[in-house]
Amino acid sequence: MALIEYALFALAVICLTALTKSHRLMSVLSLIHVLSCFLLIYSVLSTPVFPKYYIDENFMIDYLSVYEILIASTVFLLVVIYRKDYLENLLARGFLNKNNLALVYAAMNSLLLVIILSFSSNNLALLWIFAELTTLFSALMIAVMNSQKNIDAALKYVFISSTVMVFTFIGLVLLFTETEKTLGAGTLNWSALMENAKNLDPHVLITAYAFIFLGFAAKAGIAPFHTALPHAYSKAPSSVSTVLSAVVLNIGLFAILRIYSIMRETGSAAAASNILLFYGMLSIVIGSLSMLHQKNTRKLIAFSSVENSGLMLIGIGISTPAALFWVLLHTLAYSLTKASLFLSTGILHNQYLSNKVENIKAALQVQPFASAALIIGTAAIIGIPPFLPFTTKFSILAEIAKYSVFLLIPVLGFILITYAGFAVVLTEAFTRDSEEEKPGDLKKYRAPLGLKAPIVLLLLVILFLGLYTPKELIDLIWNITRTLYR
Amino acid sequence: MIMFTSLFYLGIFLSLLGFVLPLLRLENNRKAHRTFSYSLSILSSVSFLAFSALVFLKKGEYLIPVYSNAGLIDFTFYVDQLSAFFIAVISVVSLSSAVYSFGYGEHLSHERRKDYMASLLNLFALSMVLVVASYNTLEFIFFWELLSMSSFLFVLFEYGKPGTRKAGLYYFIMTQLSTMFLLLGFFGIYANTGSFNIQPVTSLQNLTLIFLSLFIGFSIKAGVVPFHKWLPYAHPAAPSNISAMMSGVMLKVAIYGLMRFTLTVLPQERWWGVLILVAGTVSAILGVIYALKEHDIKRLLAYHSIENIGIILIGFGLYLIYSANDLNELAILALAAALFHTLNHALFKSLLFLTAGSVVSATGKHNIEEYGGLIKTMPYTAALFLIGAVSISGLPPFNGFVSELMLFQAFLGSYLIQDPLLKSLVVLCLSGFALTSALAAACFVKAFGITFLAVPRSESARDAKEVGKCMIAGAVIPAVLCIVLGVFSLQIFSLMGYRTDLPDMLVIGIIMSLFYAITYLVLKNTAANKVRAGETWGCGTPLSSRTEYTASGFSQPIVRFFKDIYQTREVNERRFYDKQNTLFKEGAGEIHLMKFFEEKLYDPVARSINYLSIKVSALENWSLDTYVLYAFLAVLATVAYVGWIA
Amino acid sequence: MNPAQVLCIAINAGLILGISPFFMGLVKKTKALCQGRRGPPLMQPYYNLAKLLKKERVYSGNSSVIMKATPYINMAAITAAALFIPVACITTPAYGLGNIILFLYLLALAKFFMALAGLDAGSTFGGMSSSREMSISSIIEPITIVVFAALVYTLHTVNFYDMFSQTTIMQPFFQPELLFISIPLFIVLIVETARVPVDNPETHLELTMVHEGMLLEYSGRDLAFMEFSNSIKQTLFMAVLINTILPWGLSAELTAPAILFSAAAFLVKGAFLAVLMGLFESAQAKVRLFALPSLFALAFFFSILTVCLEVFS
Amino acid sequence: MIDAIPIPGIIQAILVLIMITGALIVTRKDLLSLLSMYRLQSLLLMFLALVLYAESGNYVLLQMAVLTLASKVLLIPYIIRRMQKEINISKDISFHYISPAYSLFITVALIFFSYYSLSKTLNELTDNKLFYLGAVFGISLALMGMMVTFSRKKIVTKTIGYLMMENGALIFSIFITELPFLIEVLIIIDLVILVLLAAILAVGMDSSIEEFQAKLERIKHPARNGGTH
Repeated sequence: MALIEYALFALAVICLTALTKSHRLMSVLSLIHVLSCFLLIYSVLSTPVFPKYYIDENFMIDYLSVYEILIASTVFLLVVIYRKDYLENLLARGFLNKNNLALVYAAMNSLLLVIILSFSSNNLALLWIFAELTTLFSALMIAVMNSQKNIDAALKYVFISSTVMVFTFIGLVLLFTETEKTLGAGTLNWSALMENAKNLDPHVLITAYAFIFLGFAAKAGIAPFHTALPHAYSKAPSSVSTVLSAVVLNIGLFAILRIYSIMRETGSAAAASNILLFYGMLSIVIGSLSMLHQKNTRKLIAFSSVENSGLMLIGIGISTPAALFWVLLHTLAYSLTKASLFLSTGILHNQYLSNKVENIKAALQVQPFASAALIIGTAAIIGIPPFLPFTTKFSILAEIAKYSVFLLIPVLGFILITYAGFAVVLTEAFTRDSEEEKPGDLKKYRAPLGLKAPIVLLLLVILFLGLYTPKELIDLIWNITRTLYR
Repeated sequence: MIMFTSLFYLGIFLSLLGFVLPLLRLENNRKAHRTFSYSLSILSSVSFLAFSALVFLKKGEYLIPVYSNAGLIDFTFYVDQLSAFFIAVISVVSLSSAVYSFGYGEHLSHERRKDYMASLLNLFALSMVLVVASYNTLEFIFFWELLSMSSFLFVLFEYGKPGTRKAGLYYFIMTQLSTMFLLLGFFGIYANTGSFNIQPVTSLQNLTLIFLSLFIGFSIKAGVVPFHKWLPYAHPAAPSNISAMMSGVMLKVAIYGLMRFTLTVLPQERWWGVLILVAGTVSAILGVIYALKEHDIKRLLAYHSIENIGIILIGFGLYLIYSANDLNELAILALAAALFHTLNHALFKSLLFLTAGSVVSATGKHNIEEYGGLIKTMPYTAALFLIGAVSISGLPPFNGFVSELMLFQAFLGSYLIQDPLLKSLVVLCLSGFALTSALAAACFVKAFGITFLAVPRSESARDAKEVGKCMIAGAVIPAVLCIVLGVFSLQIFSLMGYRTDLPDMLVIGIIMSLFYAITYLVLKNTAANKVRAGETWGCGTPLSSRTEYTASGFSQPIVRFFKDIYQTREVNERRFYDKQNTLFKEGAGEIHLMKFFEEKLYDPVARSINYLSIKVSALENWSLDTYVLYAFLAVLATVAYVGWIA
Repeated sequence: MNPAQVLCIAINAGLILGISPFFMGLVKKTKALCQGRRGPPLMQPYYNLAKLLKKERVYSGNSSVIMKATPYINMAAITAAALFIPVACITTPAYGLGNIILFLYLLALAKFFMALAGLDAGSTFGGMSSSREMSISSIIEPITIVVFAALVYTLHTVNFYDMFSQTTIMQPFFQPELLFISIPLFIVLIVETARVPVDNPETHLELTMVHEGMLLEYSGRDLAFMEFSNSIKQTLFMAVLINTILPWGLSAELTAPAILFSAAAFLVKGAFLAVLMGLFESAQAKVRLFALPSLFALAFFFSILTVCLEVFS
Repeated sequence: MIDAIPIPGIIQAILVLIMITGALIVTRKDLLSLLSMYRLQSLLLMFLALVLYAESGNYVLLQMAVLTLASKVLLIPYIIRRMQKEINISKDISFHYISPAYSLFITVALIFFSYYSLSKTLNELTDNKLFYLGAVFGISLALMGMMVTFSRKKIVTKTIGYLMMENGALIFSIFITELPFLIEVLIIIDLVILVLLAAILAVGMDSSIEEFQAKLERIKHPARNGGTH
């Protein structure tokens, strides 16, 4: 199945979802949609010609796209499994209006569609537009709950990323003008830009790059554009936060990677990576320091992902193929782990109706599964072996050391602070004197299998990948590395 | 050769099995499962022990590939004499701890907790062995982190108890701090060589940085002053069988790391020995001085671990100094002393923790002021504790003495050093070391005397019952080894091929027992063999447990002597009737013992990070306008940067 | 070890064991004369021991096996230590006999158990004395070690026998290091034998007693052992001091006249030192317990000075 | 045929006018006049496109002019007007961080800032002075729009600020005629969806009583800011 057929199919699914009233049918349709994404990857990979172009080379699926789509589809698949029972619970408690259910599903499917389209855009302007659209659909999904705070969070989300993304457009225009001047015909196609990167003027390119970077940095949750994320993640339903943090953030990094790989070919590579290193460091500093006084589990995870985006940015900025390899593998590891964390907090939220630490009582007795999953997930995310993030984080840090040992020192210091942040919050949440706080009057929420299974699956996957990374995956990532860093 | 490695594989397999089994909860008879899991732990310890003994005796170096994954993770293990020695130390202690746990583990409060205890014990022991056998730094950190994590869970094991959370946090942050320093050091090496393998490196950039970060990293984990603060929190919080392992061997893993990297990996520099010697002396002295003030039995033992780690570092520092000065014989003596003390400390400290655990579980109290007279109700435990106390105080003919003797000999050989300044430094450290060992004896007179002798000081001490057979058996293993390693030290050394002119403890032991026997036997049959039971002389007043000498009374003279080290802080609170503070209403004055390092080093650092964190958290103020302003400023900054460089 | 060596060591030990109570009595007599009393006969310590051996023992109901075993352990350890110091004849023993560290730690072993015994009966006096004993001994320990290190630095050996065979050949009066060492060594002697100004062996007053307090609960044969071992310990330290500065007379050959001569020489030197100790004690006042560190600091200063003398010359 | 008309002069004039509308948007408090200013700005933009079409004869510019007229002059202002009615407030009085007078000074500073920061790049890129001017003004306008977004309270004003940023970016793209038309259309679709979304959300937020309540709650629990769905 090619991209166009997929897009048409997805549109059909969205329409059907909007029409139907049965929750079960909506869920099944979403499932089919997600499965069709896997089919797309399969069909793309089944023919040896690579990369594949669509519609005048405006769209392209190369190894990087395949990889990112794979991560996105996996997360979506688990979220779809998780979502039905989760939404049932929200409906039952009146947090969600029955009439809005179709909207939720339609928005979710549209989000998946635009995500896949943005990953398969070759034209940077298209990438920009689709990224912008993901913002809008995400905001819609945050806002759909019956609470004013959600609307507030959604508005923040929209305004912060959209305003900054206007500058991306300016950067794109500059880039287009430059190609028009040097190559005769203007183009924004990444593949063409990669071909001709050496001929373009580095001064213009670095300006264009800076503008483009700013917008996508906002998408990737880089400080100081991260500010909307903690609010959005803590207010949105778990299933939405999961998608936002595990998939939508990747679009930003994906785009930055694309642009940076062009810059790497030119004379302004050093300046380009300085920008990455600066913002990466800033994100690590702000993300880690914000975690230390966090009282809200989801915001904690949000700031951790800010810190982590910073680390990945530094990994890209040091500009070696090995570092890129590890950053890419880390993207996978981190997305899956973060997804498991958000899904676990969802169960806890169903129990305590809050994400705040102070409201979590006797969790180890009342919700042993969710608590254990959250603890294990946290261990994984901070890089405790034998989970996959351990290996990737270790290796990224090693590559940073190769670049400069003195850059490594502050990075390690602030990573330690994130550890402390997690430890403070989790011990606070789970080891409060359980003898005193008897679960007693707390009505126990029984999480259905649909909520538990995805979490278990995710944890098992990162555990498995941590110990055994299939050769195919490694080859895939090396292929990406070769296409990006020539 | 084949048999060797298969023993190693077998050990790993058994431990993993023991780790997984209790977690699965396959059937209802969980107790049988746990027993099985502990037995697996014992078996794996035995196989590791056999393996390391064989390696040690054959003096070989073995590369053991276990598992590797497409170049990401490479579990190839490397065992030479140094690592074999440490594996043996770890295995002995895990063995006795596992035996002890048969009894101790069943005293825990929840079924699930008992399961976790059995399971994590296996993981904990295994990860220690594998850290020591690591061949590359990724592997090292992998198992190091597993070790940290499993011990962290153990520290939080009884999370309902007050203070446990603080202990856990302290522990977690300090271990991760140590990991960060290690990473810095490892990556510093990696940046030079491009390889993660733990192999000799000839020339390095940033050598000082790398060495210092490795030293600090390992020091934190080993509990060297001033990085020791987590130890007295974490060890008392953990269950006693785990404290025994944490104190007995987990700290040694860090010592192993330090030795491995300074001995075989990095090119040594002259000043390292001085640094390590001074650090060792300082932590030995301060460790024991703090221990004297401490009345929580497990915390007291924890402070003694700091002291003993200091002693090990003293030996290692002397080794480095002597080998830098080409005094090879002395250097070998110092290294042998350090290693032997490592083993000895592992034995007597685990013995002490295990018996202390028995006391705690029999009385339910941690404070030695609430014990007393236990020698009558718990005679076996008392005898075992006494053996540990005599060993740790370094009294002949037990093992602790032998290693201290070797260290003294090494110290006294310093007259061969040429550099007068270095020589006088060594003498100063010698006097510090002497002070340490004397204070340790004083401290254990207190610990044993107040705990086991005289009259019970509380109801719970009066009602204490001797613990079960397994708990005694677990402690008997290290106790026997303490005696054997002491008395037969010279024979064991020569068996291992190390010839030295140390005093023969076997002869000394025989002479002493001969004298003991002679005096006893000669007088046994004389006329004046009458014995009468009386009362303790109390100047006519009736004596009770209230009139006994207390632990704080016991240590008071020493506390007075060293009052400058235990700094005190006075807190005066005054309340007045009026706002002008003229009419005094009431007031309170307190004198606190200052936790020097906590208040002068840890707290300021924590406070400044906290301050920063509060400032940064304040940036998030829930206002969209502010957020857009940040973005606006960032855009301006970026544009300005681009304009500047273009 | 050949029989000659064994014999030599046995002679030394026998001499020390036999003569120790006499020195004890001599010190007491000197002090009494200084105070204008007649004092007990010189042989009184022997009479005491003989008397005590015949008496019955009383044990407190609070006490335990530690109390009963300590006298024997004490005797065993200190008698073993007596094998380490040559007083009459010098040989080259094997098995590390004569090792200075081992010597010190055998004494420490005795002290450890004595302190435990002090705590055993649950008496306040015993506890207080144990506490003081351990405190004082721990702060004197660095001084002792540095003094011994100074000996090692000067004589380049860690064995008493080797050391003193060197000092007999050297002319210690022309060796300023050894003279310097003798001052802190004397202080160590005073401290280790529990004498004024550190302790007062005469009184059983709560305020002053250190060593005696631990023996309060002992009676009969046990007390005899404790007293006896204490006097041996005193003789041992005296022998170290004597052999350091006045080693003349120590014989290196194992013939009866030579041994007899050197034993007599030791007796004279020991008696002289004992009188000196008595005079010193009489001239001093008991120092407060908490004023001791400054006294010890002085001793430490001296001992470090001797090391510096060696190191920088 | 239209040689007589001094095209560069006209373009310059239009650009200056656009900047003036921008300055007015920054300072005005009356929501209705803010909207009219925006409408005027979009209209000027349309004229700019038309003039450029007249100069180059590129049909894409004509299409863009039509598109701008349809979306930015008619549709979007209509939506915002509806939203204003729904919310029923007519003035956005308070300013955050920057007062109107200062904001004008800052605007001037921003223009100079953009000029100096981008001068080298733009010199490399083109010799055309008009493009140069357009680029500087475009970026300044975008920055001004962002200033509006963070200095004004009401979502309506913020939305207009955002739209002004978009216009700034558009000034840029108008000078580059060959940007594929498809992309232009998608951008407009994107913009419309955004405005719609903002409108719907703003109805939920800006209704003055609701905001008051939210404020009250924030005063009551300053520490708390998470929680409910």
